[in-house]
Amino acid sequence: MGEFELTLSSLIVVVLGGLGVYLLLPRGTNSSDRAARIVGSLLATISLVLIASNFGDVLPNKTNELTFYLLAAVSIISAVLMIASHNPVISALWFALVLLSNSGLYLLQGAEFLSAATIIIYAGAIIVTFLFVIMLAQPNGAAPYDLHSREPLLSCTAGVILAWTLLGTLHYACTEESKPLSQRHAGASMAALPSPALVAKSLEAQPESIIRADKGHVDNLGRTLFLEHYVAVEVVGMLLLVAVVGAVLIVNRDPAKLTAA
Amino acid sequence: MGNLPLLNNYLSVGAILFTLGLIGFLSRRNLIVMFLCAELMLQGVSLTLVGFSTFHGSWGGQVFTIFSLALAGAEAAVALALIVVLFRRNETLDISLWQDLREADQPPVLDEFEADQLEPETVYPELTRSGVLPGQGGLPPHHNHRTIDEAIEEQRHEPVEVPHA
Amino acid sequence: MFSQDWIEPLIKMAVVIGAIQGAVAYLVLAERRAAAFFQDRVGPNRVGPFGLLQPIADGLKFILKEELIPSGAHKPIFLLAPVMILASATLAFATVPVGYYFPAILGLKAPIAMTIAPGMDIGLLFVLAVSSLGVYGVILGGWASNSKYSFLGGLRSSAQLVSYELPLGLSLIGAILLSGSLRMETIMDAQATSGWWWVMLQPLGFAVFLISGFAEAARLPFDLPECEQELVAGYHTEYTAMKFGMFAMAEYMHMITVAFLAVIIYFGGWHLWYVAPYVEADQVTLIGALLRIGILQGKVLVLVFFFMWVRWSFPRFRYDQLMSIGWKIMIPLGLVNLLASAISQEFLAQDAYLAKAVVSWAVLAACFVYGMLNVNPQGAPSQHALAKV
Amino acid sequence: MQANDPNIQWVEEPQLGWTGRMYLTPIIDGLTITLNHFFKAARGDTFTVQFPEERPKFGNPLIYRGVHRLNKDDEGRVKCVACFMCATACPAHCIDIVGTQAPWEDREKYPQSFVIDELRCIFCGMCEEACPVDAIELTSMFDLTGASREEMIFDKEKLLSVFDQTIAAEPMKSKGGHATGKGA
Repeated sequence: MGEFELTLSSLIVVVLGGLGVYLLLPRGTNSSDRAARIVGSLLATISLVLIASNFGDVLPNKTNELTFYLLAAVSIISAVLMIASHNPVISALWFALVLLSNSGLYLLQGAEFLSAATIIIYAGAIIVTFLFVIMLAQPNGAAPYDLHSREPLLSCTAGVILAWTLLGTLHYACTEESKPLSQRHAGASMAALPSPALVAKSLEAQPESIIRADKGHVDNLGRTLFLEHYVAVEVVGMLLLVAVVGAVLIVNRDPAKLTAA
Repeated sequence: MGNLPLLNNYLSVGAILFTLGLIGFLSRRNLIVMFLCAELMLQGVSLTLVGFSTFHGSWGGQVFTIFSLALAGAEAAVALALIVVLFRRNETLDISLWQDLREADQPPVLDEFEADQLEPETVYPELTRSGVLPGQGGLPPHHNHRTIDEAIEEQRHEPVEVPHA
Repeated sequence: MFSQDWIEPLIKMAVVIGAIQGAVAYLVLAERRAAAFFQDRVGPNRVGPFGLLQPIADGLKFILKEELIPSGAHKPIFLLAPVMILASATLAFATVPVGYYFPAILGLKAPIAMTIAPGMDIGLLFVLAVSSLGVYGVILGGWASNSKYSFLGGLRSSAQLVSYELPLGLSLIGAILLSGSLRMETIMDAQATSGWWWVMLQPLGFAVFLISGFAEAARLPFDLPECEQELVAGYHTEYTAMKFGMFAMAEYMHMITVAFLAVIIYFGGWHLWYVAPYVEADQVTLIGALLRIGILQGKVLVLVFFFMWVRWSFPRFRYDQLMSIGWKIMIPLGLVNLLASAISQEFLAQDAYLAKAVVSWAVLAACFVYGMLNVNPQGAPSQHALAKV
Repeated sequence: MQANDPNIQWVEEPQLGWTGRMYLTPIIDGLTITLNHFFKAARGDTFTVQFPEERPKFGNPLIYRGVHRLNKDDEGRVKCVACFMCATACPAHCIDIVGTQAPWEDREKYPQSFVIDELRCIFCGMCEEACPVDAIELTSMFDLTGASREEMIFDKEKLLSVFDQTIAAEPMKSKGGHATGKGA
């Protein structure tokens, strides 16, 4: 029975959130009255708080925990506002905020290089280029296609189902994991914890011991990247080159010629 | 090795971001916003990968995320180029105008438009342009109500003989 | 709660932010005096002795002026843009060391690192990342003003800033390879222990860094964001009073950041031969610590003076020239420098500094010769040649 | 003028030397020039004049075009004969004269009122050129200030007082005591 209650409670939470997002999505100037948006944001907030109450609070220390909640809340709220905003420029800005808080979350997990790289590449270059295009393409006000979303109910339903699957499974597995092995349901575990022997074996299998405890984070990441994954690095470099050449070719084509052909 | 509730937290945030990106991708109609939603999904996945990487104490997840960053850069370049080309053709970013790309046997998606009561555009007062119309030696005195556009329009109907310089 | 972990960063933050703001105010005065001297004038000398109270008068004027918000402006973003640019400029100082370690004072545990966030493994990347966020203030300030001049100015300057981030990052990689770390403290230590400043080992990298730094800080000859003769005032045309002051302050902070980076990465930071040699962190005396802070700041001031000097010496580039310098000259030069330093790092011993210096200066000379052979001796085609055509 | 006109003298641009082609010498030259100016000014050799304490020097105060004055003749009478030449010549229309019968024998008219709006004046000196009796002249007074617009409209008394202030430093351009408007 525990299984059912768990999944039901997470369904309720997720449906609340989905309803909130549905009410927040743009649906024309006539129907998007203030009340719907207020109710929507209220529902979404309640759902967020309920999800957060299921979070485990076993973080290394109180400061880290507070920072995590703050960053996660900023990230999720900005994501909601991003898909709900009428103006694409504002959407892009909310996405930039999502990126910033995500890079904070990376930093909290010790992935320093990633957090800096996310800011430099995503927030510093990609979003700025997108802002360029949005501003050039749409200089004044909201366009009709930004004021109406397509099938908001159906897409929210799809989202609810996906979120329920993901969050319900996570919640369930995490709850089960805390039980002793004998009381668990079959297969109800999310953590395939590698055994120490397995770790030692995988380290031995590598051409040289690449992780050095005395070196810093970036050093170790670089060693992993360029010793273990060097082929992938080359391939990604090639891909970037191809993408740049392709982008230049696509944009430089004369649209008049294309239509004629 | 990691802390399971901690991993659960990060996975939940990643899952929520992914779902929100999905909802946005399905429901928004602006090409660029749809692209941003796809990037949002990518962010959710990246968060998940980094969470697993920390949990397992391995660098694999982070390395994978670095690759996905590079891929996002490539993707953004190409997608932006495509969006610019599409925008040049139709002067709009509406995805619904590209329905002729659908499969032959699929019916078109009809987007219901309610009649929007858009705010009237701000009307700025029309000022008389200053300056001298070329070839005419200036506007007649006290002719304040005729703008240069109107003058040009008049000129088009009754050609003025321009004296040789 | 009130452990050193909390108090120490708070003190450092207060000191650094206060010092930076004060430095910005007085550098504006210094720049005005220097500009006057370069033009055979005297400069502001009325407010207080030698005009030393001029920054206070300027600040009062900024605060007391009327705040105008244009009609049709996107108000929240219009208000947010200067905050964004100033915040990113200030935040960049979080990992920039302002000196060497400090001995124990006031009962704090020694040695105290002279950085707000010491031990950040990605120090240099953090500075680049955070200062790359400043472009949001530029582009949004231009867009939200609802003015075409601001908008065009914002687009131009953000394109410039985004373009010059690439050569800036590329040029630094050579120095990072030499030091083997992204942490600025380690980079300075590496120079101090070897006794070589990286500018001697990385002349090409330094040249690319300096030119890109001029462009990133939007200083003449690359001050396209502002260029008052052409663009009204660029992206901050519609800004008044303190909001305009925030843009101006952020611009100055960018210049100070670039000067700090150049000193720390290429000019040895606090190191000066015989005067301030390398010592262990816990061996620093109070006088030694103060001396090292002074040396670092003195180098920064010299570099800032160089920025002002260049401003009055060279004319501004055209926008297309700016872009082609960035993409067609600076990025290839950065790549050449990266390749040369990677090769010499791989095939020469870690401490073969003389050999590395020879290699890098040879590469620089080769670049110059290549450039010389490819430059038209008359510069642009002459009028006579055009007339013949 | 055609491009192949034989009278055109074509000037070839100087060729860059090999250091110039590296852009090295031009850069160093530029920096040296500005640095020399910097040190020159830092030693105190500037063009700046500390204005209220220090008066600027003119090359020739007699040809400076500052505030107007109305000249007096030897008997202390206004030299003007109210011929309106200056008002006619004035491109800014800032001179307003009311002429009336002169109380003296040697001239027919004299200005009952003579007003110059110094805010409208463009200090072109046409009035000075036009005056047949050299009655109106422009002095080298340049620091003209006032707290209101009315204050800047100079009437006859004020213009004559300008004469009293400046006559010591700047003598009249033509001597001669009496008006010579009639016939001369």
